[in-house]
Amino acid sequence: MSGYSMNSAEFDKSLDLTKLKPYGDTMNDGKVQVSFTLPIKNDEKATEAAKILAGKMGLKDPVVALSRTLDKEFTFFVAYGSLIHDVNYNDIKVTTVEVDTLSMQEVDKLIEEEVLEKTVVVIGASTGTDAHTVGIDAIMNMKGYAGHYGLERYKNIEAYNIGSQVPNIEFVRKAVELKADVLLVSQTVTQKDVHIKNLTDLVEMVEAEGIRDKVLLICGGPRISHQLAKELGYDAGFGFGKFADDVATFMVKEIIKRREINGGE
Amino acid sequence: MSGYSMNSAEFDKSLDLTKLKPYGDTMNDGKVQVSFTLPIKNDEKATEAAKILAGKMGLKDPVVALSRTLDKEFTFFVAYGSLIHDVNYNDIKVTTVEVDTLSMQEVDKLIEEEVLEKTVVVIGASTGTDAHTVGIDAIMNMKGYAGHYGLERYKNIEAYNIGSQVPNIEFVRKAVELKADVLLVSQTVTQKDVHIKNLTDLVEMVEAEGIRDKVLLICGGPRISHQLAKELGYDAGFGFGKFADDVATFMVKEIIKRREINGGE
Amino acid sequence: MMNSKLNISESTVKACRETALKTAEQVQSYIDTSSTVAVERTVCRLLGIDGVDMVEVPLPNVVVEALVENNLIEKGASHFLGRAMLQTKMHAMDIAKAIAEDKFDFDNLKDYPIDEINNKLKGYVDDSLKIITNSKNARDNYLNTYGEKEGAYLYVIVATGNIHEDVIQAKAAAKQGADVIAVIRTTGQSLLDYVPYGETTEGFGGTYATQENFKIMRAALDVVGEELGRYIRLCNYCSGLCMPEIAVMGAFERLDMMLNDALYGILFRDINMKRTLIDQYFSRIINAYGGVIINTGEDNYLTTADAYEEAHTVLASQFINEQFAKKAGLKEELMGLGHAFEINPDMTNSFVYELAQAQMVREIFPKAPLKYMPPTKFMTGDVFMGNVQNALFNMVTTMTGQKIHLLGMITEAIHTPFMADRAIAIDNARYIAKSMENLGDEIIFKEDGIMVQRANEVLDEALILLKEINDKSIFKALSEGIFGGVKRLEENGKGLKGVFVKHKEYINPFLDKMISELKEES
Amino acid sequence: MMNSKLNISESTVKACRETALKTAEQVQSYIDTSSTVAVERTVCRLLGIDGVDMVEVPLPNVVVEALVENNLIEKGASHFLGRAMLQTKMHAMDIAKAIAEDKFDFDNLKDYPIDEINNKLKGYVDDSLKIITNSKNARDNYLNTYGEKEGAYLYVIVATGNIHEDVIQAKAAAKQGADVIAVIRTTGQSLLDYVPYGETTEGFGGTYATQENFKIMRAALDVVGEELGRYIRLCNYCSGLCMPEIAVMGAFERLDMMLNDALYGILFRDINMKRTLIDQYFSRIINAYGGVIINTGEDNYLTTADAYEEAHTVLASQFINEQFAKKAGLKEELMGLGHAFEINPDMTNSFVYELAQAQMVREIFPKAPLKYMPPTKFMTGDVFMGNVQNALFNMVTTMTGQKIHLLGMITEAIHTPFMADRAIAIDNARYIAKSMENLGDEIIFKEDGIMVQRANEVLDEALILLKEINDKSIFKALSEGIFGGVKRLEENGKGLKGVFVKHKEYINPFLDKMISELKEES
Ligand code: B12
Ligand code: B12
Ligand SMILES: Cc1ncc(COP(=O)(O)O)c(C=O)c1O
Ligand SMILES: Cc1ncc(COP(=O)(O)O)c(C=O)c1O
Repeated sequence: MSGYSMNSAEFDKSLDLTKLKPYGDTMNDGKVQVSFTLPIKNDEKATEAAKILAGKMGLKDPVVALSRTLDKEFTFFVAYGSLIHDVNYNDIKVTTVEVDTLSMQEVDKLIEEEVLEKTVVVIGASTGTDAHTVGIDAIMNMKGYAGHYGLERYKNIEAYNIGSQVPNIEFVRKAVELKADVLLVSQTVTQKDVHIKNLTDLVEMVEAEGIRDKVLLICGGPRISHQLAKELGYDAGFGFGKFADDVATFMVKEIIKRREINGGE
Repeated sequence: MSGYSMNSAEFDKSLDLTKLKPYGDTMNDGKVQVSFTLPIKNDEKATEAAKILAGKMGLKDPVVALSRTLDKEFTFFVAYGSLIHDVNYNDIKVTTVEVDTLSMQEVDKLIEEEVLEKTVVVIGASTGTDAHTVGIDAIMNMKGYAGHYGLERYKNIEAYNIGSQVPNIEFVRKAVELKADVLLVSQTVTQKDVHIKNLTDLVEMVEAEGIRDKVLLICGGPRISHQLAKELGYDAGFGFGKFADDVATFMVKEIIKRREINGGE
Repeated sequence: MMNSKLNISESTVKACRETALKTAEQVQSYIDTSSTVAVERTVCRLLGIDGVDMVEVPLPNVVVEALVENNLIEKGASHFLGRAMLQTKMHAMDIAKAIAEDKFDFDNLKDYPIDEINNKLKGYVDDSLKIITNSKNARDNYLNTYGEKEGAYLYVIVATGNIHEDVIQAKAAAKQGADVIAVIRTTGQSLLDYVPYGETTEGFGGTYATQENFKIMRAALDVVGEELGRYIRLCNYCSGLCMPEIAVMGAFERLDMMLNDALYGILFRDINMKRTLIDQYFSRIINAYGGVIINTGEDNYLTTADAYEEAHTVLASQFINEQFAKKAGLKEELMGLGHAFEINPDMTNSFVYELAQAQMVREIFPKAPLKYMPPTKFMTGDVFMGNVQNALFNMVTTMTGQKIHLLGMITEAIHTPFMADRAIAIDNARYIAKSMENLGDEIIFKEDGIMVQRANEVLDEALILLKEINDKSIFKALSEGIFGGVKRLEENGKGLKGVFVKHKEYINPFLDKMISELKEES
Repeated sequence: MMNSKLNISESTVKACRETALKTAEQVQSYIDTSSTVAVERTVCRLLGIDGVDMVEVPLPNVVVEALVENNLIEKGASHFLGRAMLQTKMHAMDIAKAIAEDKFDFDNLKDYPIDEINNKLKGYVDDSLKIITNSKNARDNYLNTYGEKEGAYLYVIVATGNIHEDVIQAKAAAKQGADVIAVIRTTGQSLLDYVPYGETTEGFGGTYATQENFKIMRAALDVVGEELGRYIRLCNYCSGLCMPEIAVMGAFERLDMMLNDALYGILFRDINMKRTLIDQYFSRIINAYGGVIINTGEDNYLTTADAYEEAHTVLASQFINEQFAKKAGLKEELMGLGHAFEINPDMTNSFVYELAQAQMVREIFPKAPLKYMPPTKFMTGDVFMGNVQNALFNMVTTMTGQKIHLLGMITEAIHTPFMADRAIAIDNARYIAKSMENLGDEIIFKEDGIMVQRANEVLDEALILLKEINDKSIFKALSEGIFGGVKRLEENGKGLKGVFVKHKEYINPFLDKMISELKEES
């Protein structure tokens, strides 16, 4: 159609979910961006090293768009390239909390109607060395967060937020004391997997205390997924973009479900 | 030293150039950042897909820091992780233009003293469909670029800048006509490797014309490295951050060197 | 709309306008007596000629080339087609097909009185212009239904080379908040002396501008616009060897904006200056008639010249573009005069100077929907830093009320935008537009401060330059490299062969009708 | 320094200051009659006690714990050590070692007249303060040689946990343009009632503040500073259970800045309010004596409370911090009062409000080197967008002349900064500082515009709050959650046990001498 050589790219441009690839501006072009620092001086050899590493990551024909000196022996790179890897999307299984979130009113009503004998007692904290409270407060405080009221405002929930840097042992003691139905634990700091250790620790204590099957054990935080929570032995996990209503719905439905399984003990 | 668990990370923290790894804030931590789009909807399964892909790239324990909806079926991810790959820095060989760049005055003097018979004739252009002139102008124009005067200002260089979108055939014809010693070609557009094709095309024409060993053939542009240029059959290649003085030094020294090899023909 | 912050000399502005008008008028007399093959091909299209021949040559080219060969071109394609229609009773399209199949008998072409020809054409002219008017009305309907956007139009490009992939990108961008989608043309299309035909899926750094591609994208944007309850504008490029042809295709297919600069083709594509000036005139008339906003290309000067040193050339060129646009019946509301944030980021107070320049342009052309281009020249492979450069650009846009806001891409120095690059750019622009919504109104510039001084300096220099151009004529000025340092000679450049002087019996009823209606309106 | 842009009510500012002074004075009488274990450990350090015992307990703790056990604490460590030195003729350090080895005979401790004790100590006090003065002079020498930086100090953190890795990061940052390096402390150190000893290489999200670590970093920064011809400042944290101890370690090792807030420990670390208020006093005296800039922590309020709603609490707290600082002899030039760009980016005109707030603080505390914190709360995993948020913050910093410019990190929501994150942040800040160098001087805020109104509103609210606090006393106010919504009770919180009422024979010659010299100076 014109004098220009316009040979079509050699890859198949139709979406195949069993071979899902990154997308830049054309299906299956595989385009990805990477950046990293190497502890070497900024010269052509460094750029070559960056290219080789990008190649090992699976970037075909990587373009090193930036090499910036950070110090005499440190260089920062930005590179673009086409990823050779793909993933079979159809094979991916994730466990997610699958409930249709109810409103506060609906949850309260459900508790009234189904969890007859009493209100649901919930205790929450940021345990271990973690001093971040904003996350657990978002879930519990009266005022709520991003337009979702917190559990304290629920008529039929009795919510105790005992703050941050609470040792796990104290948290469990308090839960027993309050006869809590639900334990909420928040973890924000994840460096050196401190959250994993702390959460594991807590489960073990709850088990040692002999109350593991009497309570719902729920964790949350910016790096917590339901999947991770399940792996750690929790009943559920809530991360970014989850609010009090999501948690309330899950816990009430779960309490009802368990009761039914146990024949309404 | 304190009550906190502070188990040291398990990797060796000394620099080993044979196993060079990315650096986040600790030697050999392998930290890299990646971003890409997947043509799937933004949900937990998508995040898992992103994680798996990051894993295939060699990121250990990838953290998906962002999943942003671009459209119903397109999601953008940012992830961080520790790269398992490394590169043997000591093994890397790159061909670079290794000359100590001389000043304009020094180059002129060298020409006067060593390339006795005549001034050096240089012809430059942005050939093929490429309309970008700023790069070749930076090298050739009187005024120069970033404080480096262009070849036109060199007393003993006769420089012809014949512009952009010059067909290769015309460029070669002009070179023959002007009895050029050096051919400078600039390439900026790299989409679908159009620059590779065009540069290859040019070498072939120069050979067909029978002047390949009478001239220096030099290319340049933002994505040109000396290494690439050599592979394509050029005498040198200049990319980002190279200026007229670098090119001038290289070409004069090369002309002298070749003459010596040929016994001062 | 906005109080003057810069205390700009009104009399200097007036003098600039008057000088630029004189410059435009010098050329206009030449334009009025000449035509080009592109103009005549446009006439063919307006008369319904479309499609390609067996070797893929577009029929308008086939017809016009035949007219050239048969020495019929001087009277214009309208003249010939009118005669041929009278004689053969065929439609223009069938005549074109006959020519393509070499079945048209030029030797026995009869002559008719000019009145009869005009009469024959009248209905076709009306029908054709009706299509354009309908397009315009459809746009107005959408705008009435959805309402107009306050603040700047977020403008992003798509450039995959494949119109269907472009559609995917464009829809995503619209959902992310884009208001204008520009389909970038493939490298080199502006130098083709024809407009390719049909849908296309391969291009370099852009997609072919074809009528079918226009149609496909228009339909897609209408769908997504309905979903979003916003009218999504579509932009393409007139500039090049086919300015009026593309203008008419755009008018038919309801494009909303067109890159259209009186000088761009001359300077940046080495198209002959006569050719460009004649073509821009007809193409702008068509844009005006179709209610299409033009975008001029002064930003390009700054990709080769220094933005601080050469700021006045941008302003001078804007005045010239304005006067050429007025001649073609374009209202100020359709003049997307171009400028750009291309100042060297290493310069002390670079932001302050850009703010002054943008505010100055805003105040001098108060009704024009100014087109403001993002940093490109000083973008590097540092995509993180690039987003900051774009943020400063977005700030100036917001603070000075620019209207057409071309979003900068963090990957500007690397590749044409990925889908995610566009989203990052839109997030950046929206955040700034919102967080600084009233900042422009809230601040006053210091009297006699750097900004006030700078703006008036640039204005003064622009006037000096405009006078110089006027004194030596624009042709001479261009030959001296007055804009962007690019030198072009009157008798050089591509497309000169396609220029001809009108015969005294030359007719172009489309041009006549459109310009007279446009003049009436204003 | 800067013309008022906000037309701020001077009388309201005055009323705020007076009210805050009263509040400080209410507490000061209590502070003057009490001391804490931390204060006494600081005295030990000033008398040359350093090092740890066999089970890694720092000797100052060993001594003070012994004094508590032996009911000697009420007269102060100076009193005891003076006596012991008179009696044993040993140095304080040897006495400490003896105590550690359980060889000190408390039972047969003799008493001496207070004058004799003071006399004995005098030389040691002088020597000790001389070390601090020498540090101060060394800093002044550097600054005289290299010159001071105009514009904001670019402040970045290092937080690897390993002091040697921190050094690598810090040197790179300095070369990239950083002016201040803050070594973030490991999680939880502020709750340790001792200061760890020696160089450390493991920490969580930060590195232990130890004197050896201070020394290592100081030396490294001096080397890189010499290479660059700039003085690179070093910052660490006083707040916590060891405020004065860390202050004195910093003074010895020539730190240049210290996080030191009269209320932070109470609110954010649940440290008892009495403990904190007593500790902050001595620690600030030491900071003042050493010429160390303090950084207050009002920014923290906005990590839990809304920046727009609670803007006045930040201002009120700044007034209180200012008065407590004055009491401790700190010049305004050393008051790095804190605030932060923590407004919700989704808010319309968020930038405009931040600009007003920052300008207001700047005008109210004209001589203070304000510490301005970047967005943290609304940073997300979108590192590209994060750089734009940081850019807007950098702009406000530049436009309003903030002095201590904490740089935002694009990975704020992900991890403590990588070396490259810091470089990206520094590039961002430097570009903006340069490109907008004179923007602040060039613009005037509209009279009665959003910004002027907003600033005066915040100021008015701050006065109301200050009055309320004063009326009910700060202890009561804190128990009602007046700041950051955090409620603390007078008799709760960590470290209360370490507070005691001074015996009438209590002495602390260090405090007395420092404060009297400081008062003389001003
Ligand atoms: C505010 C803040 C602080 C405040 C905390 C104030 C307070 N009272 O909480 C202060 C200034 C005190 C602080 C201190 C520190 N911080 Co901090 N902080 C942050 C910051 C800026 C915001 C966190 C936040 O409030 N997010 C908003 C809330 C609403 O989000 P969220 O927690 O994710 O909660 C949501 C969900 O996750 C979920 N959720 C959370 N918890 C739970 C629990 C349950 C049961 C459920 C169902 C759901 C749920 O629901 C919420 C609503 O959707 C982040 C950076 C950032 N932008 O993320 C750093 C950050 C978290 N801090 C960090 C660090 C390192 C620290 C320090 C250790 C630094 C130091 N060395 O001094 C200290 C010490 C803290 C300690 N001992 O733990 C790092 C953590 C790095 C890592 N990945 O490990 C971060 C990422 C900053 C950084 N880049 O360095 N911090
Ligand atoms: C300015 C510019 C233009 C101007 C060009 C004006 C002119 N007269 O040159 C205009 C606006 C006309 C333009 C048009 C187009 N451009 Co353009 N343009 C740029 C831009 C912004 C800057 C390029 C530049 O001038 N750099 C400055 C010079 C000094 O740097 P340099 O070329 O690297 O040169 C240095 C070295 O490389 C070296 N060097 C260069 N050449 C040589 C030669 C020799 C012999 C030697 C020794 C050294 C040497 O020395 C120089 C000094 O150090 C870049 C984006 C960017 N920021 O990089 C896009 C860019 C290059 N353009 C691009 C595209 C796609 C186009 C178009 C095709 C778009 C379209 N579809 O219309 C068109 C058509 C051009 C065509 N047919 O080729 C893409 C290329 C993508 C790719 N990788 O393939 C880019 C990257 C933008 C983008 N992201 O889309 N462009
Ligand atoms: C006015 C104008 N027309 C056209 C173009 C693009 O033209 P081409 O297709 O020749 O690259 C530009 C590009 O910047 C322009 O500014
Ligand atoms: C005044 C002040 N002190 C101390 C800190 C840090 O203290 P910690 O070590 O308790 O986290 C901060 C943190 O923001 C602060 O603002």
